Amino acid sequence: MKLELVDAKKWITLFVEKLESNQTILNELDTAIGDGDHGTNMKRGAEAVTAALEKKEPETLADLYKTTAFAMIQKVGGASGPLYGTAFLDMSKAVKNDDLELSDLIQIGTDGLKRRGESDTGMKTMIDVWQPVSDALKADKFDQSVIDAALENVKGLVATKGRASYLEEKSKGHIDPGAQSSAYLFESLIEVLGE
Amino acid sequence: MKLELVDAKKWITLFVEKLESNQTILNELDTAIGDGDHGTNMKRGAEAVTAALEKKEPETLADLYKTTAFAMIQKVGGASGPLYGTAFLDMSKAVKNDDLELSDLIQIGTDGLKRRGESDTGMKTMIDVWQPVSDALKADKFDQSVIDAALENVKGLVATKGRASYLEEKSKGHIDPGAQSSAYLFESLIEVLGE
Amino acid sequence: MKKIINNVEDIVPEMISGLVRTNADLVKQIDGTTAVVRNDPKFKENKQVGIVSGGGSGHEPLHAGYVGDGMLSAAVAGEVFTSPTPDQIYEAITAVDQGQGVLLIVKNYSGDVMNFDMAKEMAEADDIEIKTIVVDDDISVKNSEFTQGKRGVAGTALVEKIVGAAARSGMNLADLATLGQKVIDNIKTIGIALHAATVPAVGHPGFELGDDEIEYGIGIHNERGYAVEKIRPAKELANELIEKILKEFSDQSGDFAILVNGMGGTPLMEQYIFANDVLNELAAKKVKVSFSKVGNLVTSLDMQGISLTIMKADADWIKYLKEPVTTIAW
Amino acid sequence: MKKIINNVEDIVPEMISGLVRTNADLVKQIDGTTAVVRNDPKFKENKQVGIVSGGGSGHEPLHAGYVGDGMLSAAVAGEVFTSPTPDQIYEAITAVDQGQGVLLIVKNYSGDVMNFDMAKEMAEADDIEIKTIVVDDDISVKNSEFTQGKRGVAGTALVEKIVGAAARSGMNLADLATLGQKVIDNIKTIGIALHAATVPAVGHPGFELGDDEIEYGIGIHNERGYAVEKIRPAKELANELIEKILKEFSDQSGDFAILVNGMGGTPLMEQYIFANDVLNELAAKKVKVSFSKVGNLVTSLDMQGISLTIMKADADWIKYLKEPVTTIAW
Ligand SMILES: Nc1ncnc2c1ncn2[C@@H]1O[C@H](COP(=O)(O)OP(=O)(O)O)[C@@H](O)[C@H]1O
Ligand SMILES: Nc1ncnc2c1ncn2[C@@H]1O[C@H](COP(=O)(O)OP(=O)(O)O)[C@@H](O)[C@H]1O
Ligand SMILES: [Mg+2]
Ligand SMILES: [Mg+2]
Ligand SMILES: [Mg+2]
Ligand SMILES: [Mg+2]
Repeated sequence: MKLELVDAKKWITLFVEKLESNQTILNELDTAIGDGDHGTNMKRGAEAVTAALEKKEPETLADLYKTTAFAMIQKVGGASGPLYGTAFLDMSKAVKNDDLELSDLIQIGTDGLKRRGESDTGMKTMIDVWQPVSDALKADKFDQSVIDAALENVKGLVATKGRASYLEEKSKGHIDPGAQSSAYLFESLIEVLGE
Repeated sequence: MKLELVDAKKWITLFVEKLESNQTILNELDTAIGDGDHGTNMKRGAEAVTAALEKKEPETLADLYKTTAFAMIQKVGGASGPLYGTAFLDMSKAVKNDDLELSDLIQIGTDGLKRRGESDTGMKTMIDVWQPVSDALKADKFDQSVIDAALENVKGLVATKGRASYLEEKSKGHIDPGAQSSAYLFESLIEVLGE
Repeated sequence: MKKIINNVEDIVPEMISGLVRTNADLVKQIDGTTAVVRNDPKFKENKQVGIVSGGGSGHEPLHAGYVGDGMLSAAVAGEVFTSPTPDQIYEAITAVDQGQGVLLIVKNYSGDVMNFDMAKEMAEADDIEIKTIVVDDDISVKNSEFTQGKRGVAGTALVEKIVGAAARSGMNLADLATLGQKVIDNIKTIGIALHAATVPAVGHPGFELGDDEIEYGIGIHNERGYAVEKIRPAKELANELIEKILKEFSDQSGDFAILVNGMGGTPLMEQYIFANDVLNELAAKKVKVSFSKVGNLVTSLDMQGISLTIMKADADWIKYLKEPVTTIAW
Repeated sequence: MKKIINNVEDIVPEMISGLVRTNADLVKQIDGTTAVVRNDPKFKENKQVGIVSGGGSGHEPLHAGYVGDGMLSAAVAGEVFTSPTPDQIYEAITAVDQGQGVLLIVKNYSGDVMNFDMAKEMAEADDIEIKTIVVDDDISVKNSEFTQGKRGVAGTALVEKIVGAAARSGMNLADLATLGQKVIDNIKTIGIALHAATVPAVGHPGFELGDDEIEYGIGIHNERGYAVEKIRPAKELANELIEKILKEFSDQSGDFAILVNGMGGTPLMEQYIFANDVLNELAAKKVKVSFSKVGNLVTSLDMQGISLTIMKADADWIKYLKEPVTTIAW
């Protein structure tokens, strides 16, 4: 399965909409186990992505992901800026290869996260959503239940990367804010694929 | 009427006792129209007076008042320290004259307050208790009702000296903290005279 | 009340002890007092008129934080919000007199005025020449012959800086007193509080404000102000205070200095935002700002709030304000 | 939430604007960024290795308050509690490079580390030599290969002072990085909060504490600590923190430096009282304190609380700490 440009645009648009409308939830999740700003950070990124896409309509998938990446890198800051930025930048480079499957694309984004964050699954980060989604896409079993299960799993983990890791055991029982924003990303993808 | 040394000692002892047990009330009065420390200031003075009197038993009335004055001047600070200090210092000097009536003594203390504070009756200060007490003593009509009336009068005044004057009209309706501590002084006197 | 203290009665001596022990190259404590005096080598080398200030504690870094070459010679700390006693002030005076007399900088409160007055009388008995200037920069209080008059607030720091620099330059006592009075006449301050201070001995805030209320015209001892209103954007607060203050100056040409002062519990972030708005509005009004300073200079314990001080300044005063100084906190 | 601000989104640019406009002789803003760079004449005259730090805002005066001769060359301010972006850090690097390379001082947070890393990659593409040191002085967090590791907190100010002074003295980039790392390895900090900070975009305190409770081991971004307990006298708090910190040093002989740091909403009065208790306890334990500093150096918005930093120091480091410096806030 591959994503057409028009669908990919919808995907990103839905994502930034969800970020804007769920700022408070993301901040609250981050207040519990981080520093309370993940919603604000992603909202800033969302606005920057919207502005960049309006300024210049992307003509290729590579363009679209690169514009998204640059907006995130330059406007989000924090941990999530370079992470989302790196994932989309790597996806932008890879998507120039016409044969790239959607499942490969997401795996490449996931690998970008792992490289930038020096991290992996099981550390209670956004990677714990990206990797299961990538796996499900490969197995052609991607739906909402994958995301729900990933979030449920993240909730039970003890954080070992990012601010939440300072809380050690106490980080258990909370959804990681970056995992939640990534859930919005992939829920947007489901909406696009379901059409 | 004159006060014997033994009675004067009782007077001062009762006064410092009342100051110690009414610290909170005086602080609260001062919180309403001042800076909330009159009780703490007077408690510090009370402890200093007690310590000084224990250290060296005064042998004359002049000694007693001077010891009280010095303790107040050195330990109270704020506005009330120099005021009570000056009143007792002036009383200490004057009491060396054997003919001095109690009413004259209190008037001399009152005059000391007026000099040090550059103030007079009607300004919502401790003077509004001292002067009526002095007047009543002169007229041989000194009892609790004089103090009650003075406090009632003070309550209705607008402050024009001390911190309470910053509140202008809003200072009305509150008892001046210095007037209240002076009321304790003269209630102690009544207890001594009543015996 | 939650405070990092031990016994309430030990607050001031322990604070002064902490201050002098962590700044031993700058200041030392005068034995048996809670007064601090310069301890830098230049103090003995360059003789000058002594500059002594002081007052109740709770306004840190005022005054002890301003002791040093080019500012105060000594500072006397009273109990919290309570004027120091005459004997302590007298000790500070004698510790700094170098034969050229001593200037006392007093904030206009009954207690301070009376205690410094008694100390002055004591020092004069030792033939030390003394002059006193009384700072009364808070324009939220009406000045009238029939009241205590205006309070001394944040502008005190500017007075101490200017007079201190002038004293270092060799100015004599009479001229320093004249300069100080002229400076005081040209300083206007007004403050707002978002949350009152908690006096340790009292244990709760001096007054209560609603979740969206601020009090205009507060003093530095929890004295209430002239109005309680809903909080507004920093910009509007700045404009309101500026308008109130500028009314006090008949002439708005020439140099001005500003001080944006945090009350103790308000972070620098908000102070800089407010300062930015102040500079915008003064620029719009064509008022020339030749010196500006931002920070917790004259505080009120843990009060949340801010004050704005505007001074109409001679070129000399601006120079004195800008001169480097070696103190804990300027 | 009551704060003296305008729009939440404008907090950082307005704050930086207020800071540079009120300190124009010391610093200037880099166009199109919220980074500030030295603006004193010596900056151009005496060429040296550039020292750049930065991080989320809300810790003022860190870092912009430490830009000046003998400390930082530039500071980059991110959004509140949010790492600045690589493009802004890159601008700061290019603004201060004088051909001798640039040292980045980064606090150990995922975001800071990643964004400074991206900026380093960008600057290296311009052939600017870059080294990075990562401050991780907060011992309330366990250090392990499997976590983010310890956080960078108040000790950062000491690192910036020592490395800044060494850079001014002409030390080269490689030696500065080595020195900085050695300093970091010898700094230990632990903090307590009486009241959490309110992030403006969030609008309420990060966590709630009871009227008599304090939290041990908090970070500077409202990160909760390792224990909530009833508040105790300053003396006991000092002893508790000292004991925790001294355990980290195998050798308690030689020189030590201490920093008592206010978190933003705690008045100097309490900081000095606490410092006094710290000095008492260290004296009792025969630990030699050769440098001490007290104040709001590395804050957390309006958090009420305090942190204690203890550093085992070489004689050289003490000298670097004591050297005069021309910054807004050191
Ligand atoms: N090293 C890392 N690897 C992967 N993800 C990380 C890492 N560090 C942080 N994250 C993710 O970033 C999220 C926090 O983002 P955000 O709150 O915007 O940044 P900050 O932590 O700087 O405030 C976390 O919830 C987590 O998902
Ligand atoms: N100028 C004055 N003349 C007479 N009494 C005064 C004057 N100023 C203050 N007082 C008295 O002092 C009292 C306040 O004392 P206190 O609270 O101990 O000192 P402070 O005002 O310095 O905090 C007032 O209630 C008032 O009675
Ligand atoms: Mg966050
Ligand atoms: Mg009082
Ligand atoms: Mg008082
Ligand atoms: Mg953050």
